[in-house]
Amino acid sequence: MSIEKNEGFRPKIVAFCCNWCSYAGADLAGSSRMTYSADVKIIRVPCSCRVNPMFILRAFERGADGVIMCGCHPGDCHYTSGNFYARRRMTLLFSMLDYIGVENGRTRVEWVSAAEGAKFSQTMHEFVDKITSLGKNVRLEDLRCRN
Amino acid sequence: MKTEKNRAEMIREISGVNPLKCMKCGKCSASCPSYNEMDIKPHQFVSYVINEDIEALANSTSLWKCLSCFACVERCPRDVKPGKLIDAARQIVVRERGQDYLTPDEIPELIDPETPQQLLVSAFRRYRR
Amino acid sequence: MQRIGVFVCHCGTNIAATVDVKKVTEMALHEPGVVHAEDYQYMCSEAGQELIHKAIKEKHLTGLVVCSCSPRMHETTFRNAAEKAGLNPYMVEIANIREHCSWIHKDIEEATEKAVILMRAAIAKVNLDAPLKPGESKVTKRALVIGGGIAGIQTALDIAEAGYPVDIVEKTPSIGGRMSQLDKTFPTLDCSSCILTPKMGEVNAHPNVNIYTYSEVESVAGFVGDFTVEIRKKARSVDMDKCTGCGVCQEKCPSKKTPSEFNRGLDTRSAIYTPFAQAVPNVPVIDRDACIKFKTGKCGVCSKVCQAGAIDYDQVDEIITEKYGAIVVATGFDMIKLDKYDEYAYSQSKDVITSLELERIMNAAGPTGGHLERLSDGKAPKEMVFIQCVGSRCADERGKSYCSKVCCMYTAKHAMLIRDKYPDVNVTVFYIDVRTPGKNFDEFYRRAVEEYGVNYIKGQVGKVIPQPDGKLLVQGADLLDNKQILKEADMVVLAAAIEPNPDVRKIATMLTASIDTNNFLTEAHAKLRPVESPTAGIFLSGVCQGPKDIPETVSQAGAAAVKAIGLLAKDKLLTNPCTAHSDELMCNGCSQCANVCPYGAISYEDKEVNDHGVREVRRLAVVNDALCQGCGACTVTCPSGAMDLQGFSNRQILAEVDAICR
Amino acid sequence: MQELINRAKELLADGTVARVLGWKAGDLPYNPEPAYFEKEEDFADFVYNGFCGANLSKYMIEASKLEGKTLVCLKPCDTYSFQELMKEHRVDRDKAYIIGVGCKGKLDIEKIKAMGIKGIQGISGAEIEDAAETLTIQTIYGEKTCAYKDAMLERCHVCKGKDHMVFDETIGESKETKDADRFEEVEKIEAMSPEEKFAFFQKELSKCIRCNACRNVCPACSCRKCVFDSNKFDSAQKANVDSFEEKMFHIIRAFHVAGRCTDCGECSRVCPQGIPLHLFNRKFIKDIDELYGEYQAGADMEPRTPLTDYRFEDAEPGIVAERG
Repeated sequence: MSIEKNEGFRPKIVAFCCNWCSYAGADLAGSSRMTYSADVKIIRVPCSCRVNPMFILRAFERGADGVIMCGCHPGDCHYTSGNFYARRRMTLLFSMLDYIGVENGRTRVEWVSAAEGAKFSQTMHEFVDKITSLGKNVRLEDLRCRN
Repeated sequence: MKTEKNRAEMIREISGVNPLKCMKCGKCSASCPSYNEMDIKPHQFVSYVINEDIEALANSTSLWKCLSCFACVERCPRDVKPGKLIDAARQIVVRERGQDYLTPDEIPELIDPETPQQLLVSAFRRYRR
Repeated sequence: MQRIGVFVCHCGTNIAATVDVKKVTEMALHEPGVVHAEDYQYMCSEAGQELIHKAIKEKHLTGLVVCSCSPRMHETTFRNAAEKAGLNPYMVEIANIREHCSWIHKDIEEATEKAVILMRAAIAKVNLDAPLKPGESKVTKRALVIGGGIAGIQTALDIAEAGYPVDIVEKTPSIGGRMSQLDKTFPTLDCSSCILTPKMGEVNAHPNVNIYTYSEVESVAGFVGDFTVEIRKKARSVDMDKCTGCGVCQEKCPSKKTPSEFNRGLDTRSAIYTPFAQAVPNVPVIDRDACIKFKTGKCGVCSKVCQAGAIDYDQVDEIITEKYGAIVVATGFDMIKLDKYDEYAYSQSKDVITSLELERIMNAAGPTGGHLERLSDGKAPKEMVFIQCVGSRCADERGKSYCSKVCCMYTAKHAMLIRDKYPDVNVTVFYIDVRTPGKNFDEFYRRAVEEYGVNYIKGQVGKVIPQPDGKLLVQGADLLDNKQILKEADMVVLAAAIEPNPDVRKIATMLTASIDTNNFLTEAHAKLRPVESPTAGIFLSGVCQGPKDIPETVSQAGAAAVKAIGLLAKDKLLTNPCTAHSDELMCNGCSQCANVCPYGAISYEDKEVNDHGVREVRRLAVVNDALCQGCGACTVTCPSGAMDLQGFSNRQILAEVDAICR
Repeated sequence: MQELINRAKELLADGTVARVLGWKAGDLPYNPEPAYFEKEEDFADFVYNGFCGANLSKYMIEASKLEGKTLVCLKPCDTYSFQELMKEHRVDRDKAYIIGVGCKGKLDIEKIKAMGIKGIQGISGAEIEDAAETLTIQTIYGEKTCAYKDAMLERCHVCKGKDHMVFDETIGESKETKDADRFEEVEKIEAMSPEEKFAFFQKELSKCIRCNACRNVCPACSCRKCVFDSNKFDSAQKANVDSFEEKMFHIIRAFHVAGRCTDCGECSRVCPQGIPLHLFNRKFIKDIDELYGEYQAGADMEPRTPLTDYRFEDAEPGIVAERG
């Protein structure tokens, strides 16, 4: 599927950002006026390790087209080790989603520090482009949740 | 004939360089072995592209005096690579003349004793891909 | 059911220019639980807070949503406002419609739509909010300063003066840091050691200050107010109490070939050494890698000549464990390695030096006794070239992206000192820009040009070519005259970029303080909280936070001290009430949560429960609120979902997801 | 079997144990079921044969709360589950007297039926003492035979070994029956295109009736209250539709036991719809082995499992996309 083909398609994208690094990185992107698509909606969590795989599946169930999780760089977690656990959990979850046939670009993890506003904006650009090219999420949506 | 805007855009595209990154330090001009032969100096290439004055660049002696030794590319602290810009300008001029290709057989008749050998090698590097 | 009030801030035009605030306000009233919605110019102002107060009272609100800037900015403001009106502060949620919306989007319709969705998510969350009450934790009234340079010394002195005990941990054998290596300082040309040495003495003598030199921080545990730090006191091999600092051992030491760190490797030192004459403490250390006794077992000269009997070859590293309420990082900087800048011939010629090496050469205690000479042949130079921005302001991986800030000024200083002392030496400075913001700074630079005749050329140097006769051919460009310059020089001085101390990454990891891509420690807010790390209880002093000169470093050191004092002055701290909590009826007691808890906050106890009529004793997880920092690692590990995080509960986050995907 | 019965009676008689947890004959020749035996006469219908696939370790969670010790018969693979439950403090080792029973591979009646053998009245050769290579099956259509190996449960073809991880004593010989690659099926699916993978799981999971048998039998799925029954996730009691709901349930089910699942295969054995549920668990096991080093849940008492542990240099989640 090409990007052109999906013109006019506006994906629903949920971004989980840890409070200490990535959320602050997103704030920095904002105060530096680094634009990215309005399709991205951020949910603040204390740490990437707070992100339960169920949250991600739930987003898909409710019709999200892409879910991205951002946390502090490995080794820089505010809580020392939270993102290490998150990394293993997400790796296994993504692998499982791939295994059951979900396009593996629909999920992503990116480490964004509080100083990386530019990286946050860049990452969101890339992710939105990727999801736009993948098109609507049909494999994971619970039809009853569509309105 | 393309507009100057188009040509400037093409230069950016071919070279892969964002001229706005230039901080005007002049290290390119300081590094250039052909500096004295040039009417437009390496550090000025950037502003010509930014100002979309490609015609001047196309008519400059610099266009053909650049050896493509890429010393400026190596040393540029801002990743602006004036050598790549002039190389791209050269390519645009060559393309506009319909000379996208050069075969080794054509060399002898075109050769000018003044032409540095390095330029030939460099030209092949770029045009014979 | 909650009674929620929604307040939409215009933030002047910051929000209102891109988000249709009236529409957002109107949409709020369609959301479940919302009984009040209004918009206002500046919600964070007194008048804005008054609106909140009034609405809480009049409409009996049980929850608030403020659509405004980032919660990292004003969450506390609005929580306090709610509390004043009698509402639990944790019943307030912020929809970030500025940083995450109006500032990054241009299309009004799009931005408004997003703002509405962000607001809905916040309303969904407030609907599930529960009042929370913070706990209390104690404050250990002692501070730790990591790094004993001018920043660390100043911070320690200021904290000590306020009456709190301070420990300084310094990696090298002496405090003093980079400033002790400098010859003169700008913009008044004081002798560096003349102003630093008294401070070193003062801090050493202060009854509230305890200095651990030749020591490193080994581990950090705990949290604001209650850090537990292990300090490794490396074996000095010299008894600090017995040593009189007479220096005979250093004179007699037969191993004298080790490059001197203090003199930047321009000369050598003995294996037993104090880095410099004014070292504090004036007690040498034995460099065991260089010492013949340690390498071969034979020697022991220092032990024989020491009349105080202070030499102790059997000393071992010692681990000291101490508790602190606040930690100040003052780890400073070093110069970047120049191995990637081959074009400047730094590794090819001894006469191409860095500015810090020039400082040592100019210093009376330096390798040349303060006499300006070429290191290759000892001849006095006639032509000197300074090259600016070597590795600073680089977009590639060879250098650093930032401006090192101090180079323009110290180069002007060097140029001036040389012209003053050796008027026959011509000095040329190749610069890109001369940056001199600061009190009396530009005047200082102008004096170099106008009074001392220093030749400033705008243009970077392309190449330095060592000549067979020992001269250095400098190929540069003069961009203003539009000509290329070939200049013969006797010495070339490179203003190499400065970078944070390489150890800072390790330290930041231990402190869980965040660090930027350049390894500078991140401040809690770039403008408003510049000396605090986002991690509570960690403060930043000096260049570890960003390039700065001595006056700036000293002011920041003082500021960091004040922040630390402000913390130490408190008897108790309120703890974050957003902690994990286990549901007794659902807990399996399986111990998985304790495995992932970074704070050891989870323990297990056997407890009788009444599970719908079934009374039994079960093994249950219990969270210690004082230790829990609220990361939530346990909540995801718990398979049954018994463990949940207050303020960020599973249902709340799911409600936000649902609101966004609706 | 007789030796086992005798020893069990002996331990009951001398008061070492208060009850015996084993299997009793069912109403058909191939469906013995877990049962408690407390008196000598109960042992009349005690059986232990090739059809005793049920893993009794999970029953020990409740048995640990009872007065006195419980004698439990555990096959080698069951002891991994028991040890994992010990690690999680879900069973009380002091309340268990473990007899490690021998195992020569357990049988899958569905496989026998799939061979076209119907109307089964009796099966011989499934007795644990026999080293029978062949099963003889009396049916209303006469006597049929099939190779023991061909009737074995899938999990026995990838047997973890004949050693008991934890026991008080052992009775009977065990045989290693491994003759297949544990991850072969997983690899086959991994090699499919996303469309094929999706179609495969869509087909399998659309059969799910959410009877929760897989969950109830699983020794690792031992929560007092499952998240899917909890109001804390708003995920309780969802109706069955042909959509994402089932995938979510099975992904989360497998995720919650990832790093704790011993690959005992009970989920697939009990699924009334014949969904190969172990393929989810095994995918996680394969990933864990490949990314974080080989790991067998229940093989030791180390408290940390792969998901409650980490290393600085762990792979990034992007590896999933990279390896394609």
